[in-house]
Amino acid sequence: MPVDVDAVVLSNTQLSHDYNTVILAAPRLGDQALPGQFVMVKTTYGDDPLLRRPFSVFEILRDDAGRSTGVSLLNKRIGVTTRALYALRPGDHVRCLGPLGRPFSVAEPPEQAWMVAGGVGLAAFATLAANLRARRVDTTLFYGGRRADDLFHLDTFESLDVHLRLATDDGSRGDHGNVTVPLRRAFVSTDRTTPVRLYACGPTPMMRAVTELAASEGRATEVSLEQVMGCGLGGCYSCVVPVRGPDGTHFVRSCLDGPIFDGGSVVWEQLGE
Amino acid sequence: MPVDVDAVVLSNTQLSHDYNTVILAAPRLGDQALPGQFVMVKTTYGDDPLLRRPFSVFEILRDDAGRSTGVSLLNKRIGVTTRALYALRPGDHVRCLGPLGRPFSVAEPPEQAWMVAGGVGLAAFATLAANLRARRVDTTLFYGGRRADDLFHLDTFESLDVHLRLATDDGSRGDHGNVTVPLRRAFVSTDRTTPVRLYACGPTPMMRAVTELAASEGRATEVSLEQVMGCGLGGCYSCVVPVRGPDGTHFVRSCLDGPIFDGGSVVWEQLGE
Amino acid sequence: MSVDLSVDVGGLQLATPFIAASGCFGYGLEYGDIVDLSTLGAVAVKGLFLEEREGHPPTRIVETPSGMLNAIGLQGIGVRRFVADKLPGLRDCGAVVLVNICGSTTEEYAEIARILADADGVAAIELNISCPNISKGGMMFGSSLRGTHDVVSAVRRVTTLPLIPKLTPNVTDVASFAVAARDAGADAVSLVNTFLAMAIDIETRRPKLSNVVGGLSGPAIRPIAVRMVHECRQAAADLPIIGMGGIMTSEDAIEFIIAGAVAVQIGTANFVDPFVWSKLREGLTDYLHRHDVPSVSALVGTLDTTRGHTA
Amino acid sequence: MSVDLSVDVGGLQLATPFIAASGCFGYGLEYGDIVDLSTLGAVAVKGLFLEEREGHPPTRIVETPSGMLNAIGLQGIGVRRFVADKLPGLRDCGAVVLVNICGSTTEEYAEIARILADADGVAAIELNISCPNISKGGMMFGSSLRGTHDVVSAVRRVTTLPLIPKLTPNVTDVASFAVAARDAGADAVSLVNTFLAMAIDIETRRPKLSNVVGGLSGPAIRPIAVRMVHECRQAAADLPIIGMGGIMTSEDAIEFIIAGAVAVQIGTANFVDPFVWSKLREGLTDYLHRHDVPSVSALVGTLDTTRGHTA
Ligand SMILES: Cc1cc2nc3c(=O)[nH]c(=O)nc-3n(C[C@H](O)[C@H](O)[C@H](O)COP(=O)(O)OP(=O)(O)OC[C@H]3O[C@@H](n4cnc5c(N)ncnc54)[C@H](O)[C@@H]3O)c2cc1C
Ligand SMILES: Cc1cc2nc3c(=O)[nH]c(=O)nc-3n(C[C@H](O)[C@H](O)[C@H](O)COP(=O)(O)OP(=O)(O)OC[C@H]3O[C@@H](n4cnc5c(N)ncnc54)[C@H](O)[C@@H]3O)c2cc1C
Ligand SMILES: Cc1cc2nc3c(=O)[nH]c(=O)nc-3n(C[C@H](O)[C@H](O)[C@H](O)COP(=O)(O)O)c2cc1C
Ligand SMILES: Cc1cc2nc3c(=O)[nH]c(=O)nc-3n(C[C@H](O)[C@H](O)[C@H](O)COP(=O)(O)O)c2cc1C
Ligand code: FES
Ligand code: FES
Repeated sequence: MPVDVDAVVLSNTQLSHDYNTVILAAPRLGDQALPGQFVMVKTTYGDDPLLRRPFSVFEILRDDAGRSTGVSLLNKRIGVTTRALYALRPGDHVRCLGPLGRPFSVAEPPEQAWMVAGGVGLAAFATLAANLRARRVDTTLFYGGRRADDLFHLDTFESLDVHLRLATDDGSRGDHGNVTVPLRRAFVSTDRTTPVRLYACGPTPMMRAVTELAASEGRATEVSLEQVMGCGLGGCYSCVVPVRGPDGTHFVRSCLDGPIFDGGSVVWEQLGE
Repeated sequence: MPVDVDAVVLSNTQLSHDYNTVILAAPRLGDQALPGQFVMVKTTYGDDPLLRRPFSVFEILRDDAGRSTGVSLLNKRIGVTTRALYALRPGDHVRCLGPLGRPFSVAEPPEQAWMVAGGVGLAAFATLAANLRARRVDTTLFYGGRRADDLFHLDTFESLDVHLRLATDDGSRGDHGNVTVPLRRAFVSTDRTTPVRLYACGPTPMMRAVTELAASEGRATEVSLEQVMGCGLGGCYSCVVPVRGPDGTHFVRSCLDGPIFDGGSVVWEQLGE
Repeated sequence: MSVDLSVDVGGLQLATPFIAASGCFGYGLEYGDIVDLSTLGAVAVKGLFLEEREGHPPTRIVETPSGMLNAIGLQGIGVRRFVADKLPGLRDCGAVVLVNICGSTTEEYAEIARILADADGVAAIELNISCPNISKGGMMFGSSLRGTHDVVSAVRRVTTLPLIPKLTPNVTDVASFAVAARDAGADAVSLVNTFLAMAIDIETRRPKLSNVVGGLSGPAIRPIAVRMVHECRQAAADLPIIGMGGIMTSEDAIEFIIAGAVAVQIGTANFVDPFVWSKLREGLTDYLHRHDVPSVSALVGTLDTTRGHTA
Repeated sequence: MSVDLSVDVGGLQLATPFIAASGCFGYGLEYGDIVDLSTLGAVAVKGLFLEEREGHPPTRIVETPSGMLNAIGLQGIGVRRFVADKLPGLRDCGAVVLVNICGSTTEEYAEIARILADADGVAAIELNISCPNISKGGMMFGSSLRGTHDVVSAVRRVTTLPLIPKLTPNVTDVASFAVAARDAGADAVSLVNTFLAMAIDIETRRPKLSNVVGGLSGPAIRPIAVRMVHECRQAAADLPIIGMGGIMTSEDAIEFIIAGAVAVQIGTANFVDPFVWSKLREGLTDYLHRHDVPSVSALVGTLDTTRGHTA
């Protein structure tokens, strides 16, 4: 059951001029959040900005006894709320409603897990990686960014025993190009009969490319779609995506039936620019 | 010429559960501000709350060389912006437009100065006291509050050689009752021929009472009126007060022709509740 | 003193004056997890046409200062699937259900009303003659006095359920529409629906909404909505009014009640704070106590307009 | 590339499209200290009646979410004292002056216009037929097509100055009023004036404004105002439009220009940031450069409505 917590900021690490990670004291959120779920965030108390914004639960933080103490958010500054999140200081408050949405399905051994992240899409994967590790799933993160110094939290994923396959637009770290470069190579070197579960989160064109690449290998991809969301609870019908079903294509609410979708069922051509 | 500065908060002292004093780095404001003038303050960058709010320049702060480094505001928490001012932390920013308005006239010896303050009306007087002291004017502050612990900055005024005459609603410090009690006594013990300049700032009924008491002693009072202000610059005509002139009573803008008025010319009955 | 929150809206009995606004609360069941629907005055479900509709492609909403535009385009499951799939669940939750209906023609409105008249668990019909986001129907009817009269009378003929036309604010004189609705047989009116508005992406020079225009809701519109409720109250004191537009807190709701609304709807606020309902009830109860008002009904329309504030 | 900010508003040449909105900039001279008035496109001075007026008692304004209500009641010095006491100073500052006028009768409008026709330094007349805050005149004319036609024709007969009726948004179909104004001889129209609105003090149950109702301005109304500019542009592409309503930044101004406004007015923003003028010019210049648009005129009405955003 979603809760609305007025979470205190414990720390805020500015990773670059536009990325930061903020740690929130919110045990009840951390208790419930499943991989791929999100929270609806409000940083101010006035009516402008009015609406909350959706953010993946990045990490679930735990004390030594393993009890949840809170969550972290990985944030990229692009507008009014993400700017406010970037500027947070310890002691500030952030209202978080969640956890919301349909989670990722979590692979089980012997299946491998391949997580494909572009930019801030990384935010969907730390909780997933922790879950996969608990199940001893062999996990690889394919992660693309603009430059070497735009790849964050590699240590977080390494400490979760995740194999890293990196790519940067300028070639300053990992492969030169986008994240499909190492992914393509991985497909080449992996037998089609090896069970692999694919997850993708990042810019829409990247998720589409991953889905199509995987499909050409006969594999499905779970994608995490980022639509504009008014409520996060199924109330407003703002967040719809066109999804192919048995009786044709329908607009489906991504806050309720997503944000995680089978990439193969998404009608990418109609998803917008 | 008024300036609009994006002032950094140097410190914020919460004096009680609703009063605080915030020190702002704003040398250009301090350079220009005259006693009784005000600034229009905005604490947020969004459109809600939309308008600025007027605040007296409390103190002008100076470095050892006597150069202005900034100003302080004495704030009482009553609504959205005063709440934000109360919660400020060092490093926060506050936009301040000013100095604005017609200042107090400053007494010259041998004239004495009597400043009459109720509650947050004290905010109008620290700058005035500093100016009076520079001119070696014998100055008394009559200051009323709810309780003893609602009387602030007494040391500030003492260090400016101001005589204090206090009153509290519950009698816990100074006279029991409102500030007109010690004021009335001062009139009794002061010869009518002794030159005294009176200033009042506080709740409207108190300023009216002071004006009428002084008038009954044949003395004028300069009052600092607190109207709701949209712009502070004479643009909107929201801040008017009814003032008696040679050609009858007119609505006069208190941001431009005030906030300091001759109490005797104000049509108190029409000033509202 | 215990205070009475219940209200009578043209024959419809509600336990509290707080109603979830249509289109802002799904079919109600989406919120069943976090809100006990039986504690709401009522739930106005998402606007229904006769048939299923896909609605407009995204982008469907855009935020504006203290408000938002929407052009959902009335995506919905149609009245028959609603009756079959949603109504039973709502009944089980103990929800008082206002069904918000929309048609492209007068006949379609009447047809939907006929279907609902036979259904079990419908407390009242809210006639959406004010949706700004569809090319046929909706506001087309609600911005003409004749259109309003025709739709209301047509539906009136086929149902005995309380009938509540929902008025558009996009008119010169909203009170004349309240009067027209009353004269055509409405039991109450609800207002306001959203204000027709638009936002442009200056980088692409294209509208931000796929539908070009949309409806403005949220706190931004509240002062206009309060004025319109006040006008309708003055023009038709006998006609119960359900007020709405930017209500976020119990104070806002009380403002509408004082202006003349016997009940209020909460739309956009659900998006900001889905837990708003208990706060509304507590705030109103507390206000009635503090002001020694025994009931919500006693507060309705108590605005003293003999003079405004002078201060 | 150097970009051209100048615009032609129905024969009125302005160096920039940015005009101070009436009632939000005093008589202009109040701002002389902090703004070089000659760098503004124009200054629309506070609305003038024939005679002096005291206006309404305070409280005259109240803040609302992302907006404000005002009911100043057109306090003013009357047109004759304006011509004698203010116009010379404005001329000396190099200000382009739009005189905003208001009357209780058609004859009063015409009489004021006649006085202004003889004055030196009036660039144009803005006909305020949309003030919501006065009991006679103002919006009374502007919310009837006949009233609009009559006032505009009456003033047209007595002056050759550019004539710019200012339209009210409190009507069902604002474009029909633009067309009526044009047909009666207007050189341009300006829109929007404020939205009739109210706010209630729930503790006293009295209106917060002494005048009971007031006009809503500021960012809250922007999306509605943009829609109305767009509608007028579509209905009368040949009629120059001065757009306004909640413009705070150059981005907002550009939105109105793309929607169809050849110039824009800045009202409430002056209260929040009186230094906004240079930021507006810089922002617009920068935008034109970035988008390779040679002039403001080339940007006017370039909205692509063939489809909105789908994303
Ligand atoms: C399920 C989900 C999970 C998300 N998780 C994260 C996360 O973990 N970290 C993170 O940084 N971001 C995440 N996002 C994206 C995040 O919600 C947006 O960046 C945020 O809403 C922008 O808010 P703003 O107020 O800063 O921008 P605004 O000021 O509202 O908008 C600035 C500009 O960005 C555009 N914009 C707004 N929202 C989006 C969007 N969703 N996609 C593309 N453009 C947009 C606007 O149209 C506008 O042009 C997630 C989104 C979804 C749907
Ligand atoms: C020239 C001048 C100098 C001032 N100097 C100071 C100062 O030094 N320190 C200080 O603390 N305050 C001062 N004030 C008062 C201060 O401006 C108000 O307290 C402030 O505007 C309230 O803003 P808010 O956003 O907190 O309240 P809001 O949320 O806007 O309002 C809360 C409630 O207070 C009422 N209210 C708002 N403004 C006033 C007002 N001016 N008088 C009475 N009631 C009001 C509102 O109607 C509302 O009911 C001064 C006012 C003026 C005109
Ligand atoms: C996303 C959204 C969808 C809406 N859908 C409907 C609808 O289907 N039928 C209807 O009558 N009103 C609809 N409305 C209007 C609301 O019911 C309400 O009249 C309006 O939003 C004003 O109230 P608010 O400011 O509290 O949201 C919708 C509003 C929003 C924001
Ligand atoms: C305090 C105030 C006074 C106003 N007075 C006038 C007036 O005298 N004449 C007029 O035509 N419009 C008047 N207006 C309306 C503005 O000129 C403008 O049309 C409206 O405020 C919308 O623009 P904005 O949102 O930029 O303020 C006034 C507006 C305000 C806020
Ligand atoms: S965000 Fe409201 S329905 Fe999905
Ligand atoms: S506050 Fe605007 S004129 Fe005084």
